[in-house]
Amino acid sequence: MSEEQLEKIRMIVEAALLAAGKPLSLDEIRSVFTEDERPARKDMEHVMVLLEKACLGRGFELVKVASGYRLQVREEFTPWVSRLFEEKPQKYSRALLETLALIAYRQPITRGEIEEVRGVAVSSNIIRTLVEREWVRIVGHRDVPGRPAMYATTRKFLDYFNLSGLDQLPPLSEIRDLEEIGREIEKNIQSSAQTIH
Amino acid sequence: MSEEQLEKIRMIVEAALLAAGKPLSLDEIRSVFTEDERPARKDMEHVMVLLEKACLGRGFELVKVASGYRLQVREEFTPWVSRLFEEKPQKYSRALLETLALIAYRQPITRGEIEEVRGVAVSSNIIRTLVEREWVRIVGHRDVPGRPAMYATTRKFLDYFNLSGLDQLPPLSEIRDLEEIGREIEKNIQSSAQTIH
Amino acid sequence: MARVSGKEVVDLPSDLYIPPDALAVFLEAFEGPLDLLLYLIRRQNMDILDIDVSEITQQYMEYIGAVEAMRFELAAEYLVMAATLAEIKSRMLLPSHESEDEDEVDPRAELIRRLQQYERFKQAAEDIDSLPRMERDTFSASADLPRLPSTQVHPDVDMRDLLLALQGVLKRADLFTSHQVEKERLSTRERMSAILSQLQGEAFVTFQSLFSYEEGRLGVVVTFLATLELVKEQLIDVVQTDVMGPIHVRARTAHHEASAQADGEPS
Repeated sequence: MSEEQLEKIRMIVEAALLAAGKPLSLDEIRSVFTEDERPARKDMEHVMVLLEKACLGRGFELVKVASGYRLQVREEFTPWVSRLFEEKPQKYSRALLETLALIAYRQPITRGEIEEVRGVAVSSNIIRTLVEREWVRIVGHRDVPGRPAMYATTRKFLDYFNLSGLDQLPPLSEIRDLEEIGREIEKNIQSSAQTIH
Repeated sequence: MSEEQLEKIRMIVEAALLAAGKPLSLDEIRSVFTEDERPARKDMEHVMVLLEKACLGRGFELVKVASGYRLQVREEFTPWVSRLFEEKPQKYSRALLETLALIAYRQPITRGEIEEVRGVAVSSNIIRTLVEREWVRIVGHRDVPGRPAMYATTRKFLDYFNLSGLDQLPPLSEIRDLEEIGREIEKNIQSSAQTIH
Repeated sequence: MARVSGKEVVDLPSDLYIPPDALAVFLEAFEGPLDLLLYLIRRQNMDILDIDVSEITQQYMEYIGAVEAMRFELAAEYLVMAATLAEIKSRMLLPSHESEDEDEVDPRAELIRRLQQYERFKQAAEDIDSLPRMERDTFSASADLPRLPSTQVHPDVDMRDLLLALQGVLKRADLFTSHQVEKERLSTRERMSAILSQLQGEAFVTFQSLFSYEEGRLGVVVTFLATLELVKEQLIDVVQTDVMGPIHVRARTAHHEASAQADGEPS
């Protein structure tokens, strides 16, 4: 593909991403081209690199998140841009964030299992908020009495926190030495968890 | 103001316009800067010229509208971008297909005659849709009270269904066998619906 | 004043008076008994793996007691933890028997495991909170669109669907038995439509001009049949002014046709 063609495709991709205002997957981007002009996935990936470079020295940058590619404001300009919006960004409670963390790292997980780790009841409000924000969804029910719902995170969650996958979550801290002590207990829990599955 | 400062302001303005997603007046743009760093209106106008130039060779351009400045997708890229917003076509209703079939087999036919066979009223929407799609057209008016329009199918209709003429439509006698085919289709639909769930 | 991060809550010496307001804030600052315990452990600079259970239990009870004295509703979890702590404390006072099965471990183990587990996710929650987040640390970039050309996408239609629809309607109309539809040759019907569109407007057209000799004999027959059918259905007028003179044809409704013409452009 000629330099010129690639440049044109790059501009079209930029236009499409800015028009969408949300992440687009590589195939969604390719779908804006008619069949006979549609770039191969390999070429498209090359175009994305070109676009990324073309965003240097601009107010925005190309980011890859779970649902695809997104153009977003460079973080360094956020102090200025946020003055456009009168509303302060929402703060989330520790209870919500801890619940979210457990779902993210331990999915699929039931509410009871979350409560077990947190040592405290999880309010329905928190679950509702997470589901309404589409950060979390029910992916099934555990086959135990009461058939509790199992929760998992969504791509929207990853998109919102600028992650391209769960493996990009900050690593969990290690459980330290005395684990030997708890190993026995862990094993018991695991074996009972296995019979649950 | 130094070249470098102007460049940074240009990036901030670009970021602000892309985050706002609506036109911003010169003063609104200036309001994202703190008092001590806020550029004079004259400087700001200069920055807007710089930004306009910086959008050459990009997928978007700076446009001045009544309420201020906005960044918008370059018109030349709308053929591609608009494909992002193409709505999935809905399926035609049973009533529409029946009407179309009657026009095909019984043309020229009036709406009243279609209604007589179908036993229910034919909505104007259906006729309009068929005429807009250029599958059906008015070929005359029947000389009875009210002078109703007579409808017939078009060449486009034939082309769409790969027919060289109406006599290529399956004879009605075959349609009875369709009961078989119909059952088959229903079965397929049901089984595919099941795999989806 | 207390801060919600838990660790940096106002220092409340266990042996001192706790002001009522502070207590309310204080309680809100904790996410449950494990969180409170972690706070107490950290404040004492204890290693989580080597908790002085009796010291921690004592402090924990003091807080519980203070809260209850203020008549604050206390979540049941706090009381359960109090009981657990008391039990661990008492078990640690007992000499461990060799005769006990091998699973006999430090009675603190389960508590330590839970504390560590909770601490991990408490940390993970903080980590997630510090990830660059939309609308706080960055904003998605979007541009306005110029007016888009309206592209209407038409649904696809399968011939089978069309025929199924016809079958349905014919069945309802019980037309199979009368064979009313079946008798008619479709090519005749098509020609009828064609002739009608040829006859747009008021003008008479010569009968001959309806025929196209290139179509051959069959074509002529079809056109003739179509004309007869149109006459029968009173859709056209056939006029012959002189005996043996030229025959003219015009749409029966021609003088009203002007407006319809715009709709039905022949294709």
